[in-house]
Amino acid sequence: MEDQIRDTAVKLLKDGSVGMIIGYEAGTLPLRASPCVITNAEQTDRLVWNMSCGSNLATYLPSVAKANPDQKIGILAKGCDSRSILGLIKERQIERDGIYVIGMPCSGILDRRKIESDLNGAEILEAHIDGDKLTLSTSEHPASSIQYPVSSIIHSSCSTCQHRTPVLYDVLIEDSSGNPNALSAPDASPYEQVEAMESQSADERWEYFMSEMSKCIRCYACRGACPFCYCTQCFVDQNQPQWFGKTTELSDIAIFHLVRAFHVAGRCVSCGACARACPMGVDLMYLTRKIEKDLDELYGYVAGLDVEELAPFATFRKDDPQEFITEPD
Amino acid sequence: METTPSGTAIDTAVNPYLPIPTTITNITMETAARDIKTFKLGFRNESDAEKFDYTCGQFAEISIFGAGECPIGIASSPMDKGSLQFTVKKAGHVTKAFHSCEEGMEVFVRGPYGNGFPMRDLEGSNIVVIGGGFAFTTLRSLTKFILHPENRDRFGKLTVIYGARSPGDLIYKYDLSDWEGRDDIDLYVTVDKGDETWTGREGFVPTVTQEVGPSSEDAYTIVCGPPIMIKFTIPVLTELGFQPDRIINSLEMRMKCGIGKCGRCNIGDKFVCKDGPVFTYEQLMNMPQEY
Amino acid sequence: MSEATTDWEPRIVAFLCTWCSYAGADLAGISRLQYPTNVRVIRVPCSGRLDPFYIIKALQRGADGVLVSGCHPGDCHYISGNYVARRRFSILKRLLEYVGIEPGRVQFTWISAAEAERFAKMMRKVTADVKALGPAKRLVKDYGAISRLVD
Amino acid sequence: MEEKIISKSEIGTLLDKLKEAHSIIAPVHRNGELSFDRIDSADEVVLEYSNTRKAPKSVFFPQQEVMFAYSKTESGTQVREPDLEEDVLLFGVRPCDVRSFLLLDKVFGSDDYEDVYYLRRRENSGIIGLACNNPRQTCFCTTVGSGPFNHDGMDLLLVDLGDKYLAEAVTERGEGMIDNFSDASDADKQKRNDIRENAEKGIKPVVVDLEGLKDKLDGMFDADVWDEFHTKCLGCATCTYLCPTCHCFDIYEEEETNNSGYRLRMWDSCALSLFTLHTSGHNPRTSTKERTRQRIMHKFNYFVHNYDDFACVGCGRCVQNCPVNLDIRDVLSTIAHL
Repeated sequence: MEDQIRDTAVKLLKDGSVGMIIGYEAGTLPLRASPCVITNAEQTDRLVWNMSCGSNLATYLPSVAKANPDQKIGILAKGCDSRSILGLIKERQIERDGIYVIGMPCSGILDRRKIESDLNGAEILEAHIDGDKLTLSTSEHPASSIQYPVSSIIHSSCSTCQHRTPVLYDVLIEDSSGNPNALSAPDASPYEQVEAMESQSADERWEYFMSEMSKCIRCYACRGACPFCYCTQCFVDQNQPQWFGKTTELSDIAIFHLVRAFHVAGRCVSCGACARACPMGVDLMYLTRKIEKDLDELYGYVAGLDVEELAPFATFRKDDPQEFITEPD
Repeated sequence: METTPSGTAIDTAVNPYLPIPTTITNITMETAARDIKTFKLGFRNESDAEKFDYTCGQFAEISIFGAGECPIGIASSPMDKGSLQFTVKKAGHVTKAFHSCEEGMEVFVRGPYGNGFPMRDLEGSNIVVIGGGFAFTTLRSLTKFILHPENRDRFGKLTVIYGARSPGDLIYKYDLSDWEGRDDIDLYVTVDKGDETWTGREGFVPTVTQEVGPSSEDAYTIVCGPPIMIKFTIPVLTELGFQPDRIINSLEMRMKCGIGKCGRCNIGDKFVCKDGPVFTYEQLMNMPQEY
Repeated sequence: MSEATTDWEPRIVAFLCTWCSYAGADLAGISRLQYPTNVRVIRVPCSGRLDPFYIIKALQRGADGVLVSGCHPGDCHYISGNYVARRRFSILKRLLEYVGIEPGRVQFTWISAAEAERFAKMMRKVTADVKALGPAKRLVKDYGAISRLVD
Repeated sequence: MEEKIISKSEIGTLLDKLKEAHSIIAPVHRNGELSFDRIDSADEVVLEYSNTRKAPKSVFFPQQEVMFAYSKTESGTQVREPDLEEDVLLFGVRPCDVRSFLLLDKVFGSDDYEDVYYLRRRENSGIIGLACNNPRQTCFCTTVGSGPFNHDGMDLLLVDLGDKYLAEAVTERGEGMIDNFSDASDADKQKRNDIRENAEKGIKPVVVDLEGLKDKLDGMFDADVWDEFHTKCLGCATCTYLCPTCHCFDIYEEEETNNSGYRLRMWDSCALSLFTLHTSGHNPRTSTKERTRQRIMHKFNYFVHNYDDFACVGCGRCVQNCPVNLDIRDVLSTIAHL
């Protein structure tokens, strides 16, 4: 697939269809890929595609587009990324004509943290993926290798993903990953994690929420990684008045995450980029997926699929459910 | 043998972050828009007044408990013992809270901070003070200091050019009228645009500076004002023969600690709070343009 | 809960839209209807004006319960403010309950300018509900955690 | 200085003894993360580890601390300072992190103004380091003037010899801690030397020669490279918050009631836009470009001007944890090769 990406990139850059391409380059560590912007055909060798391409590149689009108003911008997009791009078009942060989407069929992104915690502190020295098999050598056992079925260590955002093929693209790269999971949606309910949580007691959910929140160091990597956190000034940075506490006291942290989740409600496509960006491994999708499920359930709204459909909070139906309204009697 | 930490005994009894108590003894509304006030603060404890030994051009961190802290240039002259004056524009949340304070209320202060104007260099020279708008505060401190009977002889000719947008925006009108009547200061007050009552000069500070044409001989000029004013005044001064090391500026930056620790006000390796806020134009030319 | 049986009285913040619910409260007052004094009313232009964050902030800074009330659907002074708000509140309430906030803590209702009796009843109900729940503990700012750093 | 042998089973005994006189802070598992925290018992201490995700700088410079509490009364406002006199012993700290304390000392203990919050905690602290037998791929301590067995700033350095530790006293205080243990044999010392050599070799060849880097950066403020480095930066504070040497902070007011509250200090980061935003709305560092430049320049140029050292200990935390793998080693080697 990398060859096809590079060929496409060379062609687009050479014939001037795009001025630059936002893609991924090899990371400096095993199981890492790093976002990059290339501007000429000679740089296309840098482009890679693998199961570590977990950043949502759409995040860069509004600022890159603003900085390069006269150029068309090429971008690699997985299913989730393409849904984010669609959302950004819908919110008029970018123009459809200003971008060229190279669609990537995706068989899921690895959950590096899951692997790391499984390795219990040992360092990954080398990693290799072949079909459904991930082979690692680690600092603990440099000589031997550890194997995982890829499907067992796929990120939770991907294991329930319904849109592995981009919903919007100008060219679609053919899948040759050999991964059986590619392109087909899983049988499981898209909201199975939320449903599992909902079946727990309120106390258990609160406990889980607090234990996740206590990990947060307020670095705002989640915000940085999110394509929809493009506000010029984030609500948490408004200081006249200072509505939001910036401390690491738990309620301040929890409220930041609740409000952030609410701000991306109806926009978040559950790409999981926030969760993967989080250095402390906070389960950020705990909140966003719940909202996603409720919007689907109550209003039949799924983000990032239809550029014309009004956002769920921008519209209403007179017969919207209102079972939550208290009747005094 | 190494000891941890390196260095000798540290007097941690003194906490530079602890502000000292003062009481607001007087509040003067300076502008017609009612957005700039001068607060006079009296020290609660006499020993604090002794310790708060400052020079012109320094600033202090003012605490309004409940709102926070912010750096404000000291507008009083070091000759005014026992009290401090700060001229504050209502802008952020601390200054808004400050503006809502009344006489008799408590305000906390720590400082003085920053290098201040190079008084030793200024002594014996002619002084050209150029100020624009609200940035006149520390220049007022300097002017008052020079005009003090004990000091006046130690400085040469004093020229003050001060401009504001409109007559209502001029601050320290009481000082200006006092200075008007003196013969040991050449005062030029200008406004961008006058109103029906204005009989004085009209015109932007750079233009007026050109018209006044202060001599650069044996002179230092101290220029404070909005960036746009500085930008157009510097060429005028250069033309008048002021060398970059004799053009003195005072910078503003977002600050928190005021003592070179918190890391946000640096321009290159210089901290505006500690190594500044006063820099010569020569220094600024050799610093990154990041302010 | 033990607190609920003692003298403890909950603090409840009620965000009322100025056109219907606040007028309903007014009418309740004029009509001398009795309702608990636990409720602190904050008047807002429209239930649609309410940033969900106000509700969370109220909980954080010491409200044991929050009530939001607007015009009945169809009666909004601004035509559709309460319809838009209804979606927002619906999602917010589910989210808050999901993380573990008790359902009775945050309530939403519609009260018209003529429904003084409904207003009084609603206040009684919310107060009773919150009383039964006891003091709010979740999402409340823990000043103890901060003061422990100094004392 | 003395070199003693402590068998692994005796570490508990040593800790228990030290615990009588000090609060011990050591690597422990907390909420799924290995981090430095006060220990309840010696059993929870983890010494088989490469390094913690969060740096132990927080022991002396916590992410959030109360500078003072205030309460307004009829007779004036009362201010209460925290009591920071605690006899803390850090146990099992890696040499890179210990070196970070020496750098922070320069900032917080500089002659002109002394930062009492940091210094009061730091003053009485004891430090038992743990040599780094197996450096990670991301380690580059040797590039920035340290090494996996560097004992600067420690009272005692422990070297894991497999079934036992060789303890090297660095200060008299350290010596006092190991008085009762038996001397290391020549064979032990030889083994230590072998492990050390191996560890030093294990650190990837110096990615960049930092000799002359400061001088080079002197003229690079306006260089074109800054247009490239930042393009992938998300503008988050991960690198700075996890960095053992980053020390920028915010001062923040927390009002509890109308009459009382706290003045807090909290970590802040040059990577965040609010860091330099003026009240007027002007921001001298408008984008990730200026902020990335500030981070690099501060560490490898400004800090050298002011404190004659790089503000980097080569721990590799920013390399491992950057959400987009913006690798500071690449940045440095790009600059070095310009």
